[in-house]
Amino acid sequence: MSSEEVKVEGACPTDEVRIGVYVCHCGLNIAGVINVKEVVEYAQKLPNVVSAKEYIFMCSAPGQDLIREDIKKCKLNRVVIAACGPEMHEPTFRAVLEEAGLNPYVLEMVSIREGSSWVHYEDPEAATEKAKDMVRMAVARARNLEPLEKMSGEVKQRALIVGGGIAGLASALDLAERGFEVHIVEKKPVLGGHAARMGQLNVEGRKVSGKDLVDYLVKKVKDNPNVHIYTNAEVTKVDGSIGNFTITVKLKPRYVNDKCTSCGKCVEVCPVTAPNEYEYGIGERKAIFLPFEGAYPNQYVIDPETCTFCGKCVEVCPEGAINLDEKEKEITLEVGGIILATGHDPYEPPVGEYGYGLSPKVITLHQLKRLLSEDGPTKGELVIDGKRPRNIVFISCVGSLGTTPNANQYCSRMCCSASLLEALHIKEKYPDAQVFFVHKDVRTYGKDENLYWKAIDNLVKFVRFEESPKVTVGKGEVKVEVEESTIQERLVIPADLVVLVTGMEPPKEIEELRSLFKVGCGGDGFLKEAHLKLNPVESLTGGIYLAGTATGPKSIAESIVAGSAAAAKAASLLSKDTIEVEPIVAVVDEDKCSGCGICVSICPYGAISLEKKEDGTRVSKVDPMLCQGCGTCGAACPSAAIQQNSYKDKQIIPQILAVFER
Amino acid sequence: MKPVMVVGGGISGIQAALDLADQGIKVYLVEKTPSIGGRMAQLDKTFPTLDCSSCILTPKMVEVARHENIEILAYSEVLEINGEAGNFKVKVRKKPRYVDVTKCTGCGVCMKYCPSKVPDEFNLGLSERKAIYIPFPQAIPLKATIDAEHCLWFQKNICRNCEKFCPAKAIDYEQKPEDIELNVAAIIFATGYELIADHSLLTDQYGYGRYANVYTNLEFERLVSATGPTGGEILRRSDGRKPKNIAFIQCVCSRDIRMNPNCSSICCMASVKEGILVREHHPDIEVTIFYMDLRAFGKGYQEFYDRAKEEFGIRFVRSKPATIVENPETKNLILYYEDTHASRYKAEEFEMVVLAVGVKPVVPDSFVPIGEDMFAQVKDPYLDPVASPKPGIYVIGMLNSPKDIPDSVIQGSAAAMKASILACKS
Amino acid sequence: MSKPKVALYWCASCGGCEEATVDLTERLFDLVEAVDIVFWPIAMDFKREDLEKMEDGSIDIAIINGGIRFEEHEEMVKLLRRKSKIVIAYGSCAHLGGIPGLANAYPREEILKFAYEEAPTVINQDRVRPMKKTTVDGMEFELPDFLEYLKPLDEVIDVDYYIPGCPPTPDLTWEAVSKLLSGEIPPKGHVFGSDKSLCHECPLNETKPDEIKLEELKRPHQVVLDRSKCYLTQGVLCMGPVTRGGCEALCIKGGMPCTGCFGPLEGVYNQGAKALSFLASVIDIEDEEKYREMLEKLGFDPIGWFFRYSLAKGMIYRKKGDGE
Amino acid sequence: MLSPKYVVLKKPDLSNELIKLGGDGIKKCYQCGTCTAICPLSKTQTVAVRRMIKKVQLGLEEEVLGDPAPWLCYFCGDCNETCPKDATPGNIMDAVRKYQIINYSIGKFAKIFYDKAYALVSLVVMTIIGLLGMYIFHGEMVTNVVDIDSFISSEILHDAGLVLLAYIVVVMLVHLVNMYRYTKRAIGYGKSAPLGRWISEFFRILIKEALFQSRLLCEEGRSARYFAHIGVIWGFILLFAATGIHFISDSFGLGVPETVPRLVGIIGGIGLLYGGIYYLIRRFEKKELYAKASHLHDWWLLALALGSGISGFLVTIFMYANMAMATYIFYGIHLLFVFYLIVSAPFSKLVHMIYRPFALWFASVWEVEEV
Amino acid sequence: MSDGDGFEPTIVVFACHWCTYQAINLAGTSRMKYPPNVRVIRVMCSGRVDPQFVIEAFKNGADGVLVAGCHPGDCHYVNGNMKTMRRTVMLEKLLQDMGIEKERFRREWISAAEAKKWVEVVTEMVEQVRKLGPLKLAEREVVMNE
Repeated sequence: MSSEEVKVEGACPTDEVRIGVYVCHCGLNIAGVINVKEVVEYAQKLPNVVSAKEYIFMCSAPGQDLIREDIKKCKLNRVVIAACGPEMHEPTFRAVLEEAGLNPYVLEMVSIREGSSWVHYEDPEAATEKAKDMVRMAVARARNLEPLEKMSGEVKQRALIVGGGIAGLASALDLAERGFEVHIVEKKPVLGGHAARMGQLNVEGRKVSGKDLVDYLVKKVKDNPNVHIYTNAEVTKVDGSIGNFTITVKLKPRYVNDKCTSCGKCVEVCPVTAPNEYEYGIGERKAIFLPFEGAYPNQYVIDPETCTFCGKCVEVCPEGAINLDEKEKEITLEVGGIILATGHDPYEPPVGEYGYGLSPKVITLHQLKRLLSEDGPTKGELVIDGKRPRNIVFISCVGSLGTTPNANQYCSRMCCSASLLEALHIKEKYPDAQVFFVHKDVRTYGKDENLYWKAIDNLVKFVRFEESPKVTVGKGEVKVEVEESTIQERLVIPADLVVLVTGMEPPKEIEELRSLFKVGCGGDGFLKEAHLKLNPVESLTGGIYLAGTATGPKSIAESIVAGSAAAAKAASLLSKDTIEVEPIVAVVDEDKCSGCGICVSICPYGAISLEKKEDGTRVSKVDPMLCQGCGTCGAACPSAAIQQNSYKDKQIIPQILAVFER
Repeated sequence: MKPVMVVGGGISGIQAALDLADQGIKVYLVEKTPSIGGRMAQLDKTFPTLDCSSCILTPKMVEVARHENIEILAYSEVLEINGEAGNFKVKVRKKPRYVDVTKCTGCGVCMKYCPSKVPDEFNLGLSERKAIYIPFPQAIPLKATIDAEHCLWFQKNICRNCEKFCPAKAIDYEQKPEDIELNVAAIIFATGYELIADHSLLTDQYGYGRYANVYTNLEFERLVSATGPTGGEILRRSDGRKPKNIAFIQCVCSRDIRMNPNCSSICCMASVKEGILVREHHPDIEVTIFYMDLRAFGKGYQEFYDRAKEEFGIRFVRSKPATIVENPETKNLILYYEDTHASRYKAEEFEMVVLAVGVKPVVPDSFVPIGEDMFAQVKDPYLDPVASPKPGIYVIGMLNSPKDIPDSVIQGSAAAMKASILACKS
Repeated sequence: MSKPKVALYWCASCGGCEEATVDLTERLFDLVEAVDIVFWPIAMDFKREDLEKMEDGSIDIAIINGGIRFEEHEEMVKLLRRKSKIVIAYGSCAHLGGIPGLANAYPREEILKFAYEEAPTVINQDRVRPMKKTTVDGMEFELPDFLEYLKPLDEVIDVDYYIPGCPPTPDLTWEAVSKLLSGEIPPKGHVFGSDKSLCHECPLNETKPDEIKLEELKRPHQVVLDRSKCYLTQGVLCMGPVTRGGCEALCIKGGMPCTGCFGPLEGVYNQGAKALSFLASVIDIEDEEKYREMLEKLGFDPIGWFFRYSLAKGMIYRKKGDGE
Repeated sequence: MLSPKYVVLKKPDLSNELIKLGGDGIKKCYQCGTCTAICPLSKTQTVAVRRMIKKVQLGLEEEVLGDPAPWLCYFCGDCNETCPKDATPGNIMDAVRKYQIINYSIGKFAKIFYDKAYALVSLVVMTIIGLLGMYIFHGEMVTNVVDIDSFISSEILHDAGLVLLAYIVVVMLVHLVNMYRYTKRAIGYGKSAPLGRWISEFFRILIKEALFQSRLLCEEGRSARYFAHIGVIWGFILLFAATGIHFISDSFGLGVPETVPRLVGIIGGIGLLYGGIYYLIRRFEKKELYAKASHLHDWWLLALALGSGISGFLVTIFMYANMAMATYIFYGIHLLFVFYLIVSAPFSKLVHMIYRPFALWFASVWEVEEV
Repeated sequence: MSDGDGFEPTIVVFACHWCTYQAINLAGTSRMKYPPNVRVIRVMCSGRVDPQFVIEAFKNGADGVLVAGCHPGDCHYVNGNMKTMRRTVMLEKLLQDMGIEKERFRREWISAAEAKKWVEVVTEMVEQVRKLGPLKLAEREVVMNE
């Protein structure tokens, strides 16, 4: 759509305003508290209301037919629906209006469910009065609503995948195979995320490890021409909106180019070490290092935070592959849709919680997985403090269910299955080891129940607790004290190894992600999907989809499925070449605009510009494609010349007045 | 691009159909019963947000009905599938409704005049429907269907009331089943689940079917639902009175080596939700939930479980009651259980008991290979969890493993993605 | 036909509007030629009785300036309304309440207390107050009551046209009167002057950068204004954007930022609130503490800054006494 | 009820031992509590089956040894039927009973009765001792007329009886002390019941449970098994009474007529035989759960009881039939069987006769059941 | 619910769609309870709330006005809430100068997840305003030029 003005011609026939009011029962949700009949009768008496009706489920087909017929029969030109909130069914009812030949934007939804019946169920009269007021306010606003023409914008046939973990790879692969160009931006120097470090994932049948899955996906993604991979890269700026995002990506320097033959000489000379985050803190790595064997890209990288740029590695590198003054580069991408597969961080218990950090005998589940996997620091041998532990105690729900002051409230879903899996691996490898599982509920849901049965069968000792256990770290031995709630005995378990079954937390950089991509977070801190059931992989912001553990704890299999689901949503977007944009953008009344430039300077999207008229004076102009419809300019415009469609002064002021016309 | 067929009109199938159609791919949505909506249509509220189930489902159903790329084949069954991935030839039988769908407006007049009463499957037999019926008010397609087994005309060729009173003259007793052949690139099976309510354990150990006030969780859901037989009022089957207390027993026919070793994933949260619904509308009714491991694993589930305990005062007892004995006069039910947190044997009387019965998938006869644990086999549980071993055939929702609504919706979208790749190649 | 009869009157006014009429200079003569001034108490000795004697509607145009402060003003303007066909509210005070309207921010009792007792220059131990009725050696004196609030003209009588400005510029006055005299009757309630804000006609408008971002706000006396650049962009509050044009930017040309005397544009409900809104929007400070400190330092006086002329219109009037 | 004592895990692989004793359900139980709830005996007093299995799973040896639950159980098998994991709780209870018997016995000597080889060796040793004893002390075998007394004089018998009695009392005391110590630590820790309660419970259990097995009666359809068990119990009591009367009347010369102890003996014998044969048939039928799998220690008790009973009858028959030689031989066999019975009593299944009432006693005193 | 004279204050709330309005919905879905005295007007961004609206609300009898938006850095439109911050700080001073008690006008940052905070703010504000009593406007015929 070219950038000429959004002219609202053929405004709704300015003759008589005819409003239809429809109040929904929503089963008992509304009708259980609010006297719907009273509200309907009240609405009938409001000026310009020609038809007021009620139905048990307005959103259902019969409910929608009710509206369609009324629009035709009573020639309605405004519709007010008092039911659930707009984010639930505004699209649904707009479609109903459109089908009945009425402009979809003369619809006003008022949420008497979330706004009144659900929150004032103890005072039905007040709830009914409030519902009446809300309907009156909605009618006052509806009276001044104007029809708006749908605007469509061009969709760039490219997708951006933020995060190269298992979910990001799954999304990228699906979209690429579907034929769309995909750009993966991974913060770390290698792909695979946490899944690549998860060791063996199953107990019986063909052995599968996290790394096998990542290798399979990476191999397919690497060979697919549609996919472009940027590792060691971060998104720094996001502009534009659905269908037309402009992304600025910073490619952080690797300081090692592809001449590197991984001979490892540089590692020997490198004087600086840091805890190895790819082994979750077990053992250390140098400033220059290969993240892990068989990673992609299989290239050494220098970690700028720990490197002192002493240059020893440069001298010793036979291939001259190290260049310490490699600068960071910046590229921009024009994409239609974005999939956030930004993953999670494992919960890191603070020092002292259950003795963590006070003794090498207290490790987290992730560290255990590293110890048990063949490509781990101890090549799969469970060695703690040089010895093989005989008594291993798992403590579950660390960091979840509020078991400790520092813990989150939510359940991290997959730690029960993951830890029982590791218990079975230990039993398989060391039959004489005694494994205790100190737990609240064992939440091995669905088919994972057989993990629980197999664990019992392998004589894993389950200790159920209500109050959290206490871990005391003595001089050389660790004791776990807990009250077993099903035998009402206080047990002291001498432990050679305590494994804290840690859950998942939102990644540290969740704050930056939020402001960068304008996506919200739920109560648990993870990214919030538009609706848990209606659209579990879409965010509230158009064109941005959420895959994997970004929206909450998931197992690896579930992350891959969520990756495909997010890809499906992105594919729906990219398979269209234009996308309809909400027309609630700002419009300028040129007779009033004095060209004072106030609006130009406060628009965060630079959507307003001053245009020089022939007579030399200046007038503001809005580019509908850039305008995101926030309305800030409308509030600031000193001569009320610029107004936001459907949030104009003449649409809000009547709402304020309606509050008091009791 | 060849069309794709989705078998099963539940929430998972609907989501797959929508995501395919949004990509411009034609979809045939085959549904066995007269209306799409599946099991979710029978639910009142959904956990953990307590949204009313039809507020989520019906708009998607309407979207499916209105989508130009989706053709709904309701009241139809798949007879035969041959061909291979990218080029399947599927024979579908459109079962006769004995109602001309082009004329029927779904006004429901025929239902008023039809004399023959039949237990209503939608309300799990708690109430009755007529021989000519519309499954539920928000059905899509909103068309009547004549159930030949109970129609007096077909059984004893008398009555024909519906024909007399139908304003749209849509009744057509001579309608024949119509077989059509469809050429599709991929087939997604989303045939959903049913409760393992027919196992002898229910009747012997818990007296379901013998004692009036013992319900399954789906029956209770219909009871609590505003569109249910009692309009949301909780009334005992024995004397129609409001119970003073209700007990929920978890893991009935789940995690049980004798018939279903899996955990059904949804019954813990379903019971917590139903408990909250009871406590919310009838604070005078005491609710007790007997559980072994309360599986509140999903997003927002634990907070929902905490609220059930703290805010709604639901009592949770870690125990699996061994048996139920009915007090003949009062029809109350005495539960014999061990409170494992006190290692104490107890017998407690409840006025109503709800069994959280385990689920088993509805298997589309031989089209999909079934694993030994009743659920459909998948090609690769990690890399291709929605594909069945047969190329081009996908299995989603409850058919491939027990899961809740969000996961079913996500699997629907995932299968749509995989099928769209196949469809684009063909 | 006979010359149109014109009446002029002034209420709570500073006399500036009379000055403005006089400022017509030579054109004053043409005016006098053209009209028959039948009532102009300040200029000629007209008494209230003269007005009462006229029949209703006999006056063609009544030009009233000043806000309604006393009961007497109320009576007179009602009388004038009865007597004349067209009433013009002349000048900010009649149009918006003007500077005297600022009194509405304080309750009546507080104003009188300050005026007659607390003012530093007043010595009034026994707290003598002007009385509505007093008898001095047998004679009764009456004083018009000091109204609770000062009201703009259109809140007392029905006003046909407004000539804004404090005072209205002579050209605007002339243009308005000549238009009316020539029979070009604009729609009722028309406010003379331009339909766009001052910025539209302000010579310094082009000098504005694309992005107006005020690092810091300053009071006019704290900065030497560069006369060639838009004053707002120099960090000083200029009411230009929110004030009706038509005054040929006299103040701006005189090196003083606009104070908003021409009143709000059409479609703006509250000039002061709108001024606050646009100024706050262009200040480029995102740290709340720093922002509050700056305002504190400036002695931020919102009523004085934004509501200099339109407080009577923009004020929230609460029942006095138990109100605050 | 939070017991302040700390239960330190010393024996984690306790489960394997009990699995060897027949409790392989331990590898299945996920603690749902159905067994405790379905157990008919729980109605009167909670039979905490589940808790005991958990203690076994956790390797809390002392807790398991102190748990009276196995002795409250009658192995009726209801729990096996309703267990959702098919973990056969009944068999686990049986395994724990055996384990307790072993561990209460001095130096765990009782384990010889759970190992075929040892059992055989012990049998041979006892036979040798028995025969030797008889060989040394026997008088001459009058063949024409049956003279038991001369064959083995009653004095010697009485002396041997006294020695065995002392043996029984001493050994049982040690075992009971072990039992008390474990049970006190497990369920009586920090509890003290008033003496009155001890006494009242003692008599209630002695009469109601020990002698009349009221709990076994509680389930209809099991009366046959009830009468059999009563038969065996009263059989032993009467036989013991018979020898007792005989001994007292001899040593104190009360001159109780010979027929009284004989009559009492015969009635006891009949009871013993009735019960013994009933259980024998059940063991072969393998229908009732407790009889499904019969181990060595089950056969051992049954064989000895029946052996002594039948041999006793044969002796009386042959005696009346005046067949001296047969009488003597069977009298020898009878003495041998009785000797085995008594010697192995504290270590074999028979000891449940003592352990069960004491367990009931401790349980009802310490685990106050709030109704 | 009210004390003494049964005065029920009316609080006009301007809520931004992306944060506060979602919190209001979340309070609904979580069945939280709060006094029914609030009347919510939804705008796309708190930056759309024109100080004129606040003044008009008071001029028409609102006993309290609450402007609620996203936390700094959360705004769906980059910095809409920063403009709200600057406007409301000035507005607070203006309203005080006009004799409106401090508690009658509040600005709060409430994110989409802070349903609890929304309930607390509303409950506290209704309580405070109830103590202050009704706004009691003078009987003046207020003419507004459209």
